[in-house]
Amino acid sequence: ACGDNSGGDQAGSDKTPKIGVILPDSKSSARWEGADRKFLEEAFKAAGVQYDIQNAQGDKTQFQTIADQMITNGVTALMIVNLDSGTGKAVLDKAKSQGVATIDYDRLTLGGSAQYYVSFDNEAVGKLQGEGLSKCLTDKGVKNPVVAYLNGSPTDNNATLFKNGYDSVLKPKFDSKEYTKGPDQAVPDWDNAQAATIFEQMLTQTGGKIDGVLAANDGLGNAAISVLKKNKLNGKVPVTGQDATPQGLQNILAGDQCMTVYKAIKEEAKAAADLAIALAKGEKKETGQTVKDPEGGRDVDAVLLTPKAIYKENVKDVIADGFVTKDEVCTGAYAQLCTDAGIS
Amino acid sequence: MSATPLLELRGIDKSFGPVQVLRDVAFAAHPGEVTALVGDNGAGKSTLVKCISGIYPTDAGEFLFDGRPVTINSPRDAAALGIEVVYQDLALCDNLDIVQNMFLGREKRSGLVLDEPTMEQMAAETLAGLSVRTVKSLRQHVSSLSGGQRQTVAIAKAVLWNSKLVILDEPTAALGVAQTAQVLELVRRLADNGLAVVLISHNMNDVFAVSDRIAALYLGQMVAQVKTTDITHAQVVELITAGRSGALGLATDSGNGGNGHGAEPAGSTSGGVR
Amino acid sequence: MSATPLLELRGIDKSFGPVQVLRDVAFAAHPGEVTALVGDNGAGKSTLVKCISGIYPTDAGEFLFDGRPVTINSPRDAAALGIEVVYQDLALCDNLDIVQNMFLGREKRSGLVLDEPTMEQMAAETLAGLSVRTVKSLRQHVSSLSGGQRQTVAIAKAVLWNSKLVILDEPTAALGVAQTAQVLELVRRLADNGLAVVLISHNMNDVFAVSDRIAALYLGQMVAQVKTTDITHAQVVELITAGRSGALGLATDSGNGGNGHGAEPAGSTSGGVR
Amino acid sequence: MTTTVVQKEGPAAVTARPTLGSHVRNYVGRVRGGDIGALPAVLGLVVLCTVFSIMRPSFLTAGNFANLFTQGAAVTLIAMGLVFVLLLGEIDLSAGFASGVCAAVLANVVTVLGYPWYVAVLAAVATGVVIGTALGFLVAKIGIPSFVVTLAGFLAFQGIVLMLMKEGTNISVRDDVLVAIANRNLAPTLGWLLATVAVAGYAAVQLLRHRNRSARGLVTDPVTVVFARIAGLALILGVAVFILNLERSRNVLVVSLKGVPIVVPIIAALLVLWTFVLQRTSYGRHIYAVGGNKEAARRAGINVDRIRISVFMICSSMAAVGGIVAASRANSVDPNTGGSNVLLYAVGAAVIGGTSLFGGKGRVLDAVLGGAVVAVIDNGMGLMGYSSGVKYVVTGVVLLLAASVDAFSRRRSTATGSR
Amino acid sequence: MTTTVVQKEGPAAVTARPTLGSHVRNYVGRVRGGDIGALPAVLGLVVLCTVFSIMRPSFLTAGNFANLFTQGAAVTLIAMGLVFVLLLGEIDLSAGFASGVCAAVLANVVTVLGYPWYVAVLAAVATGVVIGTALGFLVAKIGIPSFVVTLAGFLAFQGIVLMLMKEGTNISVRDDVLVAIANRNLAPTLGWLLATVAVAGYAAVQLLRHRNRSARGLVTDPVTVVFARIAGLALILGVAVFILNLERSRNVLVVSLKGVPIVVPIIAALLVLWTFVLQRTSYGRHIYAVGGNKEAARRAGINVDRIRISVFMICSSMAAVGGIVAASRANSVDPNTGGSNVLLYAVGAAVIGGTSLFGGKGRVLDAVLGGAVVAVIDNGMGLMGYSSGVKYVVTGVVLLLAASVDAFSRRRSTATGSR
Ligand SMILES: Nc1ncnc2c1ncn2[C@@H]1O[C@H](COP(=O)(O)OP(=O)(O)OP(=O)(O)O)[C@@H](O)[C@H]1O
Ligand SMILES: Nc1ncnc2c1ncn2[C@@H]1O[C@H](COP(=O)(O)OP(=O)(O)OP(=O)(O)O)[C@@H](O)[C@H]1O
Ligand SMILES: [Mg+2]
Ligand SMILES: [Mg+2]
Repeated sequence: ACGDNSGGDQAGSDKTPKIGVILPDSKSSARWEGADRKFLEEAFKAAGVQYDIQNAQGDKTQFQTIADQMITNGVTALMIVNLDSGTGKAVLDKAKSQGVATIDYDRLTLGGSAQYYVSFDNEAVGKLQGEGLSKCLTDKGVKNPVVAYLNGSPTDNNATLFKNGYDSVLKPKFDSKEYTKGPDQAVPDWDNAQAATIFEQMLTQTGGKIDGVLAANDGLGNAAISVLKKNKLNGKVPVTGQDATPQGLQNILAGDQCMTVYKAIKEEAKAAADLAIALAKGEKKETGQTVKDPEGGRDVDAVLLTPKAIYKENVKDVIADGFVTKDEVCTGAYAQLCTDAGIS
Repeated sequence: MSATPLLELRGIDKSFGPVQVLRDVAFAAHPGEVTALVGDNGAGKSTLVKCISGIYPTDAGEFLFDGRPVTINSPRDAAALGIEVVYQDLALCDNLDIVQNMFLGREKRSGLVLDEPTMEQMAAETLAGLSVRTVKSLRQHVSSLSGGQRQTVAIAKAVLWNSKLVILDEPTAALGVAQTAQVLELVRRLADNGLAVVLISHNMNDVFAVSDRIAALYLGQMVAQVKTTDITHAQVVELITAGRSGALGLATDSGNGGNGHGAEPAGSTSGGVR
Repeated sequence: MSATPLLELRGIDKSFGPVQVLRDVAFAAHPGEVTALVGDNGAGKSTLVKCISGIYPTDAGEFLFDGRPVTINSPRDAAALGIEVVYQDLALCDNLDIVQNMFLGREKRSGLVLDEPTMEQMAAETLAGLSVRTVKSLRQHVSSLSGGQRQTVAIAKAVLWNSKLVILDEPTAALGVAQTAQVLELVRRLADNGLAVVLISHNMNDVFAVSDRIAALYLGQMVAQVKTTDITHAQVVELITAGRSGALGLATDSGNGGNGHGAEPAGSTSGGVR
Repeated sequence: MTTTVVQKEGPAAVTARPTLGSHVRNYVGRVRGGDIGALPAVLGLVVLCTVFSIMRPSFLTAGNFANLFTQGAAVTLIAMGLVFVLLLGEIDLSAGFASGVCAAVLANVVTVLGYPWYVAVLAAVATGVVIGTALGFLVAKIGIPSFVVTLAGFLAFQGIVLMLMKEGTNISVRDDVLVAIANRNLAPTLGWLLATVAVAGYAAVQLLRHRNRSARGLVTDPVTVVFARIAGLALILGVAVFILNLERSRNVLVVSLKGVPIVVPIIAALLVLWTFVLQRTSYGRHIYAVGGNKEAARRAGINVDRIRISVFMICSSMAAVGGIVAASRANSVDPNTGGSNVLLYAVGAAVIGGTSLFGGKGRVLDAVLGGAVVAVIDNGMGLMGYSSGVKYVVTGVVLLLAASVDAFSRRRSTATGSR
Repeated sequence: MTTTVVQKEGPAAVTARPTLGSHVRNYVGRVRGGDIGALPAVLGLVVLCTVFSIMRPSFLTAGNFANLFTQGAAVTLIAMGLVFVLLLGEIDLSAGFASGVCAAVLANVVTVLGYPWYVAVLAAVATGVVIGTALGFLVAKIGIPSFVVTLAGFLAFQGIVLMLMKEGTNISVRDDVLVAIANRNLAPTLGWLLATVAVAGYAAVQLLRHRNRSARGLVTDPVTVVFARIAGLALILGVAVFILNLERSRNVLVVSLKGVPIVVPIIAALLVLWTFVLQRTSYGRHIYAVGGNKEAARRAGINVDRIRISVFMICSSMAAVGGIVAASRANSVDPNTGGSNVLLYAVGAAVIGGTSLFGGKGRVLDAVLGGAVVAVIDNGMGLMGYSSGVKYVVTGVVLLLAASVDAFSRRRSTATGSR
């Protein structure tokens, strides 16, 4: 599964460009293994560079081990999606001391030393979710709706960022008593089964009075929907999501889910791959944008892409983008819904 | 010999859940004497021993040691009083070797460190005195020992220490002819050195050979405790199997039906196997 | 009685790692006879039994059963041949009750379902025949039994079945006077019914009381297998402790040094404990 | 409550014919002596429920009672299978992800390949059997410790789930039958019918047994006790069915929600089946024997290897059933199905119920009671609305609380030296 | 390799004075008889290393060798502590998150509160001791099974870490000394010095012991064997130090990287310390006794409760040390420190090394060897570049491979009936 063919190549002895990529996990989101890996591979293959893409499975010890191994294996540029800034920084510093160029992919390592930062803004994702939910609630015309939070894993820093994002939209509405804040719980390990139990208990606790669910991704959203379905409340209570998974899109088409956030990962991957290839070859590219690292206090050259909110109307955009295929979404009963939504 | 017994028990009761195993048991062991404790299988001998050594808590009753009342809540209390026991179920640590088992809980040390050479020497000497000839190495795990070898290790372990009372629960059950003779001799020697020795055995020859007194348990009750010279072989067997023999034993009014089904002295609802 | 032995072993060798426990052992058990297997502690008696019943694989040697060569690789093979064993270390399941232990591996069933009433009845009858009077309930876990009660259960378990060869490894070690008598009677009865019985015991009285033949093991070697009527009590003891007695036993040239430290017949580097 | 308990309670073959009074005395004696069966777990449950009811009155609603069953079902089912492995003193760390693999197979067969639900269920269970056989073979025949084998399984199955999920996307399960398992209820009358059948069956078994034993002259419990037991079961089932048949919809106009959740009869049937296997067949007897003393079992002629392999097969098959229920409940399968805390909760459920990790001691009922404890804790904690850090801590403390009620009520058992 | 092995190897008190030849014969006999000590784990390691070296030549570089130690350090340290708990037949599921809690305390003290590093280390270890005491108390005095207590701990500590981390962010550890632990190396000469001291110390102990025993007329190993052992240790340490002192920087101009990683002497010192405690003190002897037969130990007058509490204290303290190393390696602490697979890997390491889950059998060296197996697998898999699904599966299979080498080399042991 990898284009790495290092053979007997001694560490650092020659400068054939070789790129190492460390993805964070495979469970918090389907994107890493399902999309990022695919698009990055495509880009590297097209450029004809050697590469090695690995996944740390959410384990930061693994993450560091993989980084060590990549450096041992002789990569010339290293692209990481950090699990937390601490380990991220340790890896970046180690790479730098060994003369390996680095890129922060998708997550900025605070206090780190990466040459580039390529990302979607995670807080922006959260913002879209918050805005999406209030749009759907407005559409439903609910007065003073009770909004429940189904946050991501408490140990996942991204979950915190998403939450910051949707809080920035919703908290003012809570404060102004326009909305009522309902139960607010985090789902360990983004575990869908636990999410179902947690949501069921939220429903019990409030006596069924939940009018909107801010679910941090499509998996959690689907868990909430399964409980709503059981109570025949699906479609009446808007639910958010993220990642534009086929399941999420189907739920949107069926009207059970109100929106999801689509991140054009292909573009992100392409941008990052281009920078990495350049770095690996010892070139420097201009990005034109910078991001301030609040901890390290430096301006990092950055490529920032914008996430996109997906409602029933624009599900077709995701498919048109090639992010998911029509076959994946428009199965069985969904074929008709697809047609209705203008997907061809 | 001495008038006050080294150990005296009074009114010991012990139940396991609904089953009463010991009923109002009185027992005494005198220094310098071998007291044989006899009784049928399941009479409660081992239970009594375990009560004395603090393995089981008793439900009622008093312990007097050297005339003073004591409470024994754990085997450590018993060891502190100078009571050493060879249990019927041996209780050796299979994962330790012979020397380690023999010194368990009282390891010899020089400073912080275990003094293995000393322990090994002492163990070898003690075992040699017990006619053990087939043990290949003192560093063998006890799990690989034969039944008799295990029993010898357990006996050797109990007599290594300076104790005042040694209780041996069927110590010769698995031993060969020569080893049995050695152990009986050892028992006699211990008593002659002024220790109180309690010997449990089903072998009447051994009992009469070494004991000074005989105590007989019958279905959890102490039916007699007499001088060995005052009783015959046949009388002891009768006490064991029927609970009474002539003037000795249970009072007649408790209606014992010969040596077949003894009446259940405990008031529980259960009887023998039918 | 019959000329061909029911079980015949030839040239059995058995080592545990570097320690050779059995050396070229020959042994025969005849139907209708009680063969007593005697030997000092650690002589290898129990090991021989475990080789016969398939618990230990042998290093060399042949098994003949009813004159035909057989291989026994597991206790199931032995049971299939009709061999029942009471092991010295009993091997009962502490978490099961008496009836469950007695029928383990051969439960009575009606259809798929266990036939508990039948098993309970059969167990009660067998135990009653062994003078067990203190067992409170057949549904008691064996962990709560006294030493003698456990042993009785193990014996009862082995004689419940229609077997051809019954081996009892020190079956009366923990038994009381009456129970021992019952078991010896049972042993005799089994042999009289045409079974081959092998009895291991350290009690010479018992051995001479019930056995037809005596086989003596000495440090892993079979030093004699003779008719009980052809040998005296003292000779057997000599065989056990010294490996030879007059014309019987090991050849003189192996230089046995009396009954103190016997020379090690195995060529291993190790000897007795010093 | 079930035949298991009953057998434990019947001291047999004593000469005196027991009366009701002596029976009660005996029971009290046994409880004080430490032989207390299901009592500690039940006590723990009662304490937990009381505490939660006081803190959150919504805990004590019919709707929440119904939720409890579906929430705890998957863990309980996996725990039921684990009991078999634990009875031998082995462990199966892979049971959680094995359930994930089976769920993934189910989802692939029914959703991606489009076969009918029963084919998918069969495929999932068959996968479980294959997994169990492989694990059992490695443990029994190759001789690798089960901890290591199933740790390897834990890793490998996690990977297999990911691969079956195409590296991380969820697969929806939309088949009506499958979704019904964890989300729909029996018609109220059907609930009553099943309860009646259960009580009648129990009564028949008990009375037959009683007649059979007294006919043979064996000691039996007094008839009054037998009837009391039957009445007890009838009462418990009756109350449970009654509560579950109450209307629990939040909006009766939209939808009516009542009846026994479908998982309940599934769990009950499996409980009866496996209890029967463990208590009434020689196979079950042999499991206890191997767990109690492997060497004694071998000497008794039991094929120990076969028993060892078979328990892993049962465990993984039950994990498959658990996976199916989990998939049904989530309407989908994700790469985390069976992951996260599922395994520890399942083993914990068995152990809290009273199953020993050292083998030889445990019942399927233990898993159900322990599963109930775990489900109640999860359910109750869900109503509290703590932040996640606090929630973890409180969950741990509550678990400890339930366990110490258990430990204290078992106290006497160690004090008297019986096990 | 250590005194442990040595003691096992010395069959004592046999009359004939053994020669070198008889010693070798004896050893071969013992190996064939199943008493093989560390051999299986070592064999498993050799097989693993060979396979990885063939598939990825970069596996066999000095740099990778050095990486192995720092990568495996935390798990190995936790596993060393777990050995004590496992020796009693108990389990500590909370060891992983206990290390997380201690690491969180460390980070808070040093970074948030700004105390010097030694205060932070003390605070972390003290936290470990407190945790261990609490767990041990609940197990020994209240009588809750250790699985349940530590499962509760597993949950509660997870929450405590979250709370100490203020719900999800991470805390950096930038103190130079702390960061050095897992990231810096000893000066090459210091490495040689320590190795020399170690060999000299070992030689002194061995020779003294030999002289002491022969003076008393006890049987000893031949002097040649003693010298062979000392030479063996010297060789192993020499080669290791030599390799670690090679330059392994990819870019010598930027930075020079050579020397023994600082964690190596830390692990070695703890290995010697705990091996000494287990093998040469009566406390250690009592641990084995309680693990082998709790009742026999109690009857021998050993304070079983105290032993039980103390092993939990040791385990949690070692978890604290593991947590400190993990924090150092990551330069930070986050809510997942000690989570994920850390616990299972640590228990797995102990078990793979040969420690029994049933108690009474195991050595601290086992944890180090098993930890090496786990680290090699992780390290080797990191060189392969599989996608995550495949990687999980291959890791599981490789683990199984290492374990079956182990099982096969232990085979004879069960065949001959010895344990
Ligand atoms: N833990 C226990 N629980 C229940 N009953 C027990 C327990 N321990 C012993 N008993 C019962 O108590 C009675 C006495 O047992 P004990 O072991 O004291 O007999 P004993 O006199 O030593 O017999 P033996 O000569 O066979 O060794 C027996 O009937 C036994 O079944
Ligand atoms: N598993 C084993 N490993 C090593 N040595 C063993 C093993 N089992 C037995 N032995 C040794 O083999 C010898 C014979 O043991 P065995 O149990 O056969 O003796 P025995 O004749 O039955 O003695 P006893 O009369 O004491 O029961 C003993 O020296 C014993 O230490
Ligand atoms: Mg006894
Ligand atoms: Mg024997």
